[in-house]
Amino acid sequence: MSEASYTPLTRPKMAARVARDVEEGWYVNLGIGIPTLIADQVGDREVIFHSENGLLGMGPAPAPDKIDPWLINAGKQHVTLNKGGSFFHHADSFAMIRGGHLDLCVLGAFEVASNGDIANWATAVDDSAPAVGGAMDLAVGAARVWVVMEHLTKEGKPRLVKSCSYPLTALGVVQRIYTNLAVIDVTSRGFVLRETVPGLSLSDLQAITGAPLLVEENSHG
Amino acid sequence: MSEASYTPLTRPKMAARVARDVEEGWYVNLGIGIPTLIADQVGDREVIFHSENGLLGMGPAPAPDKIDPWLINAGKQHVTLNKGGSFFHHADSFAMIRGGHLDLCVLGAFEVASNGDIANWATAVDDSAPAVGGAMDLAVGAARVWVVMEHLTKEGKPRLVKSCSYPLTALGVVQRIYTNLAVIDVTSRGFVLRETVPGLSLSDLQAITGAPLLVEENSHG
Amino acid sequence: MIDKFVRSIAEAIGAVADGATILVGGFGSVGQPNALIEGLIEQGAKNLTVVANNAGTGHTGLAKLMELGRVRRILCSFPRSAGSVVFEELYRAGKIELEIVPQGTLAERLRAAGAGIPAFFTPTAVGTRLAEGKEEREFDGRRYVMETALPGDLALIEAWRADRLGNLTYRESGRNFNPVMAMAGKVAVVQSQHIAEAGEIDPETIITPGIFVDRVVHLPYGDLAA
Amino acid sequence: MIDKFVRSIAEAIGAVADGATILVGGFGSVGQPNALIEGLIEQGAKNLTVVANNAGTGHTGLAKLMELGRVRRILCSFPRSAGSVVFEELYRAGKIELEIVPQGTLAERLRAAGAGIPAFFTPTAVGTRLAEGKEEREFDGRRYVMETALPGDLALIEAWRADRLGNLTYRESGRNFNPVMAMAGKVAVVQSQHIAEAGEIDPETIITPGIFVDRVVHLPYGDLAA
Repeated sequence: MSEASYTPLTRPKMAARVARDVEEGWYVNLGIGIPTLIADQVGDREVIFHSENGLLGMGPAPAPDKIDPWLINAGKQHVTLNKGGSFFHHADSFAMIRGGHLDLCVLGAFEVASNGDIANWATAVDDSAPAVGGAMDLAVGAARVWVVMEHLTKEGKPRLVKSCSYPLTALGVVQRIYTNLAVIDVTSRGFVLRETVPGLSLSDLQAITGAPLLVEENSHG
Repeated sequence: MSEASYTPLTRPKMAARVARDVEEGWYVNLGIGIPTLIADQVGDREVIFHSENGLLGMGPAPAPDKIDPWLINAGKQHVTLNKGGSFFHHADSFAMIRGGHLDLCVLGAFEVASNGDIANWATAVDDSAPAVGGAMDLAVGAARVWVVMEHLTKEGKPRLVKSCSYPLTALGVVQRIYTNLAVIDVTSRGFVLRETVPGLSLSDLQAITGAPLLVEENSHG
Repeated sequence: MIDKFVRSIAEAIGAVADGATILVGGFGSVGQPNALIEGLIEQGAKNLTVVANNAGTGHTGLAKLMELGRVRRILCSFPRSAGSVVFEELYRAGKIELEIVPQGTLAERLRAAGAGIPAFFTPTAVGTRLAEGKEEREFDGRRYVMETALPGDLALIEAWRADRLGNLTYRESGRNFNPVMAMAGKVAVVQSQHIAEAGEIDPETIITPGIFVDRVVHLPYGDLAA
Repeated sequence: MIDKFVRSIAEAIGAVADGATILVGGFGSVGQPNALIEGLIEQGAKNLTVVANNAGTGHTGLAKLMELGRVRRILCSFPRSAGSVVFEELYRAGKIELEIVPQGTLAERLRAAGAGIPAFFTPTAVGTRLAEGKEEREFDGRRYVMETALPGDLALIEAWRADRLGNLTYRESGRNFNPVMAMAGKVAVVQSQHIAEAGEIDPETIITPGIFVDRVVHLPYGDLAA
């Protein structure tokens, strides 16, 4: 049971792992942080990226000499628009989100509970002026909500928990979690382990996970 | 007390009388029937006409050889679009209406009560499938709701009444009534007569009006 | 590569279950997806609920669908108009249910369905018989009724121009209910007069972004204005 | 002839009462009506409520308005961001009230105000501390909170192009909150980069029809992209 026996995924590799499960034709919103990296990893599949500030068909960052100051994403980064993209206002943009038109939203999180609750906006109960942005709308609106995050906090505490300790973003919405160590589905029975990095045993993973990990019979563990 | 002593206004003259009170710069929706005639009577004043099927800046009917089949108004008549006009969808169109952005809506009516109630959509309580269209939205939404109608029904009954007998369109919304005989304001004290056609006395008008007509001291009777 | 174009009306309509709710764009004869309505007639689903501003005229299109006994219920703002003979006969005979919805409330209920809003309050119809049985409530001393979202299983849309991603523009008063119905339909299918390459429609001018659209059939039955 | 163009920022801002609610367009630095915010600073109204997605950065624009002690309360989705130093200091000192509103709820509350909808239900924020004290209700077994319309006395809008009738277009992600704020403001004033003759903007592509706009000032401070 040595930590050296397995290698946690890097952030780009985590993004690549999520990207593998993104299907052609999906409309996808990517949160700030690791989720943003997914866009570059979908390869030849045509995936339409949505940015809540009014873009569909968001493309990669422009070359430094091609920056268009009017074209930013929700993370305030300069982006491009792919052919067939469109612009719309905030109410229409969140109609897409809240109305269930996005096939997928990938969010970062501080914690996810085994009932699918997510906490990803306020870092503490007494945080006086946290910035929620579109996180709560995205979490309740998309057809699929996936979370990508480190398996543990910097202090070594589990982020997959029985019940969130941080202020909640939404109740029971997360369907899948990608960490640097594993892929876990959130089911009506709780966390179900789908895969781990090579060399990491279920018991080792369970030891650093704050809620039971189930394994289904036909799981690719 | 002879009917021959005054001349009721014709329908075009009624429309012209209403048009006199329409101010430049107003956004105006005109109902079907007499109200439609008002558009041609505003003269040089720039008035923006709204049609609830998604037009602002509606212009007059086209010449027969200039008909554009895609351009109709809410009465399904072929129209034109003035310079500076715009197209929008039904939800945006009724946002303009319900949101109070129209300065004026002129409607036809079966009856108007002295408390401002209007009945203009269903001709009888037992009318099984009346067509409401946008009448109820217009009646509650516009900043000013004026009614233009004949003073009497074809059967000679008053259309200005104490309480509507036809199914209501909206409660307490009408601010002014233009008939073929008079102009009447609807106030918190009831109907206030503003003017009549020449030769028509207050008592003659009162005799064919279903609710008391008040006259203010500085009224131009 | 995403390609929402299909080759036939039948393919556009796809499978429609009996009892489905169908949203039909158009106002008067403008912006009506006539070919798709014909496709729905061909497809055969019955016991339908239809949402449309008008209840059909003559004996074609919506009127034909009704005449064939396939429509159990219709929601519209303006059922009776010149030529709505089929509807009126069925209605008098008790063979079709009618829900009259004020036009603005109809548009807003459709948008609400598309925007994930289950219910909202409106001043429209307060105190009238169209508000009977509806929850009423005061805000700032004014009366409002609660109206609920009106989603559809299938939306039939007529567009002026479409690309393979399902981005749409409309023409003049042909826009009407089409954009909100495209939002409100679980599946939205489009007949488009013209087609464009992806990127050919200025992204500032797209009225219905492709996210709301599932299938598009190109039906160049003529630029009526040309 | 209607002419909504005015010659100065001061004329555009007009009279603003103390205690007014000001809607400020923009998302990040894009589509922000910076010159109009400066005009509001000059104008002098105080005790203001500001509705904006962000709470200002640095010491200019919104941040300057706040630093001058003119803002009693701010409603926004993302108060804390890189450079929101003025807001954070005022907030810590208890000198400004904050209402955090989820971004989609903010947009919808503004649209509702513009559309005559006093309240609506949304699934956003259910079960979170942003729903505390709000009415909750189930529709079809799902939980929703009621949110109310958010109207403004004055909306400050940045547009790309405007004509004398107040018809507007925006540029790319500069559209953001501007159209719904133009709807929601009792008075909507616009700073526009470019001007057009009436009829020059294709009527199919007007995003904010002039009915929502009161005054426009032409501020060709440069096409940032050129």
